[in-house]
Amino acid sequence: MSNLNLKVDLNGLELQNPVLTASGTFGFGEEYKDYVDLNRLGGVMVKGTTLKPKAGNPTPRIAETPAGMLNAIGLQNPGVDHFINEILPRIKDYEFKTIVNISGNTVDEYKELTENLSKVDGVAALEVNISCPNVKKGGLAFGTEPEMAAGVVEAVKENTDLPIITKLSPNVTDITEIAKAVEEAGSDIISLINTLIGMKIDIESQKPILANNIGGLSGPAIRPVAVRMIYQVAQTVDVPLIGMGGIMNSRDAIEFLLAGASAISIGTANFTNPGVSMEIIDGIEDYLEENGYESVEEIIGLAY
Amino acid sequence: MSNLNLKVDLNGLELQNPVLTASGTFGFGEEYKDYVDLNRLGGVMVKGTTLKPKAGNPTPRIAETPAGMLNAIGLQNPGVDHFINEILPRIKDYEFKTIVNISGNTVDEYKELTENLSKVDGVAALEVNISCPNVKKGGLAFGTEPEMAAGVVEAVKENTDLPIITKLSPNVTDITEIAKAVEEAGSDIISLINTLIGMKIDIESQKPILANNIGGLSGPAIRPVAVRMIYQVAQTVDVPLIGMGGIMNSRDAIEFLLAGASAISIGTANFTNPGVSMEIIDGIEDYLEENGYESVEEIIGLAY
Amino acid sequence: MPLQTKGKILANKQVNEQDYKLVVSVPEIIEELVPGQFLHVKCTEGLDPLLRRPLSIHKYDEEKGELIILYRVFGKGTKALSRRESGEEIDLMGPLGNGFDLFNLKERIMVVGGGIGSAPLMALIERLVELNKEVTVLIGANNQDQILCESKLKELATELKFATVDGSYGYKGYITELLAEKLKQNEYDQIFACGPTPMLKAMEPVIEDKDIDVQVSLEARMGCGTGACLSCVCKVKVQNDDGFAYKKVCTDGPVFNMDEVILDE
Amino acid sequence: MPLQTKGKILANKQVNEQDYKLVVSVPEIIEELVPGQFLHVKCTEGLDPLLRRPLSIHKYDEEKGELIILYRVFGKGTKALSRRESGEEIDLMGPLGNGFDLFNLKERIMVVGGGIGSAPLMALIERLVELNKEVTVLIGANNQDQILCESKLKELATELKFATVDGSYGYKGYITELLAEKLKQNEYDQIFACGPTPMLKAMEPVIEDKDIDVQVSLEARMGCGTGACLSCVCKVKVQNDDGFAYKKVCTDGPVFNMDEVILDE
Ligand SMILES: Cc1cc2nc3c(=O)[nH]c(=O)nc-3n(C[C@H](O)[C@H](O)[C@H](O)COP(=O)(O)OP(=O)(O)OC[C@H]3O[C@@H](n4cnc5c(N)ncnc54)[C@H](O)[C@@H]3O)c2cc1C
Ligand SMILES: Cc1cc2nc3c(=O)[nH]c(=O)nc-3n(C[C@H](O)[C@H](O)[C@H](O)COP(=O)(O)OP(=O)(O)OC[C@H]3O[C@@H](n4cnc5c(N)ncnc54)[C@H](O)[C@@H]3O)c2cc1C
Ligand SMILES: Cc1cc2nc3c(=O)[nH]c(=O)nc-3n(C[C@H](O)[C@H](O)[C@H](O)COP(=O)(O)O)c2cc1C
Ligand SMILES: Cc1cc2nc3c(=O)[nH]c(=O)nc-3n(C[C@H](O)[C@H](O)[C@H](O)COP(=O)(O)O)c2cc1C
Ligand code: FES
Ligand code: FES
Repeated sequence: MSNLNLKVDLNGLELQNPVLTASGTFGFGEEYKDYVDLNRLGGVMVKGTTLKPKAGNPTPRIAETPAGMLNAIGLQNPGVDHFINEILPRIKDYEFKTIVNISGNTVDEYKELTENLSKVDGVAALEVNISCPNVKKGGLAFGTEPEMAAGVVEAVKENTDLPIITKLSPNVTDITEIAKAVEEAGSDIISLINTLIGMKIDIESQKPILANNIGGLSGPAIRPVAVRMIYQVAQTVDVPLIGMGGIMNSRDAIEFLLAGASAISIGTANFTNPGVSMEIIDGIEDYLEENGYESVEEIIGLAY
Repeated sequence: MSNLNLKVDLNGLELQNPVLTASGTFGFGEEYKDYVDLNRLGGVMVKGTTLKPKAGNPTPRIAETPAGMLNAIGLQNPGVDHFINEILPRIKDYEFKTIVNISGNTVDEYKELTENLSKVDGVAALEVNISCPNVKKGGLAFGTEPEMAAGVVEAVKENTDLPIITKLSPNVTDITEIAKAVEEAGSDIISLINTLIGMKIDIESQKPILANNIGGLSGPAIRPVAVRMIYQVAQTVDVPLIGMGGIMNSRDAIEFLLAGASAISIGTANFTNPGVSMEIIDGIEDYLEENGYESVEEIIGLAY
Repeated sequence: MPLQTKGKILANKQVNEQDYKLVVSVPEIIEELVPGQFLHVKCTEGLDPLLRRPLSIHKYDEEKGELIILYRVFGKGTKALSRRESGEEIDLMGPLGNGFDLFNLKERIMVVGGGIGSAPLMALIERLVELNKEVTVLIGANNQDQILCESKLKELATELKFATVDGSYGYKGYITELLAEKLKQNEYDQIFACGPTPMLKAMEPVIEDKDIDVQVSLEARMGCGTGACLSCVCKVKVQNDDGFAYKKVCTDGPVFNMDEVILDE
Repeated sequence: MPLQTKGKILANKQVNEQDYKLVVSVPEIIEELVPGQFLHVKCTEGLDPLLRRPLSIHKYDEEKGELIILYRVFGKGTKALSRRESGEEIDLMGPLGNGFDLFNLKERIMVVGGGIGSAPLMALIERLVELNKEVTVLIGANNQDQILCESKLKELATELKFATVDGSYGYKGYITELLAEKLKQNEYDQIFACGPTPMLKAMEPVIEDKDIDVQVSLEARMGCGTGACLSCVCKVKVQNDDGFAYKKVCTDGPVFNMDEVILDE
């Protein structure tokens, strides 16, 4: 495996390999230190961070569905100051790139989050979450209207030199339209997909299982939707994509690369198999080697 | 089970029970005569029918996905004349209600289909498919724009006395907006959901598996999305809903009724278990009985 | 008449590196079977995988009410099937499809099987021998290990030849090369063939202008197995604008006349 | 330190109508276990079900490297688990959570278990006895059939009482009624409890103003088991605007002080 090149350069965000972990599913990385060699990861997209601490939604917050799960965590997080002062110092010396997933209720909140996070050392990029289905105000709406999405991205872009990644919601009629809008607004990278909005009802209690009624559907169930959207967006925009949605193993990860993602992020699979990210890095290497490639960049977008 | 009332009246379309089979998954009913007692079904929504015969898409037309499948049949069908002259006479004496799923490339085609099918005996309702993702022209676009959707529905409505059902696409930002539009345009019933657009790539050949590249995702994987959309639409419109999307057994069917569907339709599950529709009728009866209900209508929409 | 039924697994034994033999007791399904028909098998309970898998009837015993399937572990479904244990129930649909046409049997008959495609041919050959036909059998495989039912074939076939891709047994090379040779040596007026599509396609130029009735059993990705979903179609020659129409492998097939079909790929 | 490891199933035996005992050999996972810790178990290979299931360590044998889980078949995951056979591999994460706090043991100790909640209490009681404590044990169940490990409990407990909802064994009624009676008769300064949330909730008014250190083990729907996903939170009392904050059952628990938590539902 010596001379294989796994590095990817995502429009300025350089990763030692294309394997990241998805926001909300891997904590701040350290939660998984017993299960994986964190230093081998390309990047960790940390839990969605807001300006003020958030308590999150009442429980139950998750429900299992066929080949998937619903979550309505409600962005529980300790707030950006706590992240900067307490958490970042603990994780910033790992080899992985720390990418902070930010969520706001207003454009001003995104701006302030950006300013705060751009002042400190150890943040490699910002992932602008305009797509979280679990916050009542703002959140989702930003991600479903091209103009609003662009507005958020512009505000973030103006206030930072960090590469910015915009995370798209799949709950839209035309994902390429939003992708174009955020690209034009200056997003350096696009990540997709966030969760599909779903619901499960308990036929005994006759009520929705989640306290929040609706939640975000993730896991292998949504993979075909994710692959389709990446395939479409990759052919529409020029910025690199980070693909996610139901990746469970290296075969799935390769499917996303072939569809046009320059890197991939692992979410729900971490729950099923905490060591999955290591297996995926190894599996991508094996695939490249077996098929005579020298670098991972050679296979990006081969499916179209 | 004697005095349980399974009948539902969907705004004029009366069904002996709320269990139908979904268009494209149950042929014209007769394909399943060896596996089920067709006379017990509430209704059969027959294969998508077009004005002229259609050859459909090249193969492969299906691919399996986690708890789901992709299809890109491409509306292969013998055309409306053949349906009326050859098939309808064979199926019209069954007890189930024959609902014809119609697809056109233009509003005029929908109009003509409607006229032809309204002249004959044995058609109980029309299901207007404005959401098939597998036809290149028209099809999908109709289902994603409220005005266009309304336009089709009006054209159909003006040309028939049959109850009309509009079938919605889930591939939209706001399903309630489309639902309101088709209700105002005169749709008597709304059915949802059609398939989500998805894709699968073979990492060996490095190409999409389906000859059509993209296809429609169905099966239990999409159930949470379907339940959520029904829950939302049921609280937005007054017309009754026929719910579908990943129903595999009577528990799932009941989930849809609780979410607000007045009847349910079974798609992919027919492939997994050809006798499933009978089991679902029995299971709904058992549930009503065990929980002390007298009619199925009592449980519709209990989850909100 | 096809049925959905729960069979009981009597045995599920590995016969070589990739192939398994599944014996199921199914009192109901078994009348009037025609060689070449298949079952649509739910490999596991539960949703993983979701769809059934079409598997041919390798052999059947009407008296005992037993069906035998010979299958190769290929992907998720067949892998799951290989984990099933005797004593367990298994959900089957069948018999499906039209099987080989045995009403118009000719005299000089050849049977050609490639890979796991030989599985349904055993029932066919047995039936042909019952009908007092002499049968030449050509079997192709990747290697010797994958040759199935050799001793039984020796018993039944008038002439029996093997081809292996790696040359570990019989002719070294593709079965179609062996077929070409055979057709040069002797005359045949009927061929029954089952194997992967590329094999069937490679047979076409070999047979081309000869006056032989060739029946081929096709594979296709199936949804329903009942003719409802139109997943499994293959092209047949018709005179229309397209030059073809689609027929369903599950109910119009899986056996077609080679003349009739257009093999893609 | 928690690990992900593949254990080997040594036995998976039904012990009554709904409950099973799973014995797994896991050389790696077993050092420094604390009673009350749990494993996050992948019940099947494949995607159905997708998530792991949290199951307590019922007993463990450090020398043999064996873990025992006692589990009740409840839904999809535990049903799938009950079908696993000895010899198979099983993917486990653990030991997880903080277990019962045994550093501040009091003198008059009671252990209260409800339903399958008694499972993790066996390891605890064994340890307490090893530490030369006298332990009163109250066990609640729906009926006699569901009472687990009775003979072992008889060996270990200084005092042992049962309550069954249907009255088929011991006190007829809820375990909390028995608890109330017991607390009238004797004084205790420490209680360890595990059972369904409604049972724990019903204990609150019974204990209320008494000066007893009560440790409860909570249940919650879990995603990761590592503290990353925030699925499994429970409310703890804090002085803020909400009057509570969320803590993670998987890593901050599953054992909490009853004083500290707000039991919902
Ligand atoms: C009429 C008929 C008879 C058959 N008889 C036999 C037999 O007797 N023994 C045997 O070993 N195999 C037989 N096959 C092939 C067998 O159906 C496939 O090998 C099997 O479906 C592969 O499933 P999988 O889950 O292992 O592979 P996967 O690749 O995981 O399957 C994914 C999907 O593709 C479909 N698929 C993949 N390969 C094939 C294929 N070659 N043909 C049809 N569908 C495919 C599967 O059914 C499934 O829907 C037959 C196929 C047909 C159509
Ligand atoms: C720390 C801890 C220790 C436990 N120890 C044991 C034990 O030793 N023996 C035992 O039999 N049970 C134990 N349980 C409960 C056990 O986890 C559930 O019964 C099991 O998860 C149910 O899964 P299922 O697939 O059978 O049910 P399903 O209803 O199909 O599960 C659906 C989802 O809900 C979750 N869920 C359902 N019920 C519970 C529950 N009561 N607690 C937590 N999650 C639930 C499942 O994990 C799954 O994600 C414990 C729970 C926790 C949190
Ligand atoms: C429990 C949970 C919490 C999540 N929290 C966040 C979040 O805070 N911010 C965000 O952008 N996405 C969040 N996501 C979405 C994931 O990052 C990812 O986009 C999605 O789950 C699809 O990937 P998967 O199918 O691999 O899980 C969360 C997902 C899960 C399952
Ligand atoms: C093979 C296949 C063919 C289909 N053809 C049609 C069609 O012709 N017209 C239509 O409106 N919907 C069609 N559908 C969609 C189904 O009617 C249904 O809306 C969808 O599959 C969701 O339900 P399910 O998850 O229960 O399958 C088809 C679905 C499948 C799987
Ligand atoms: S498999 Fe459905 S029509 Fe053949
Ligand atoms: S289960 Fe994920 S934080 Fe506890």
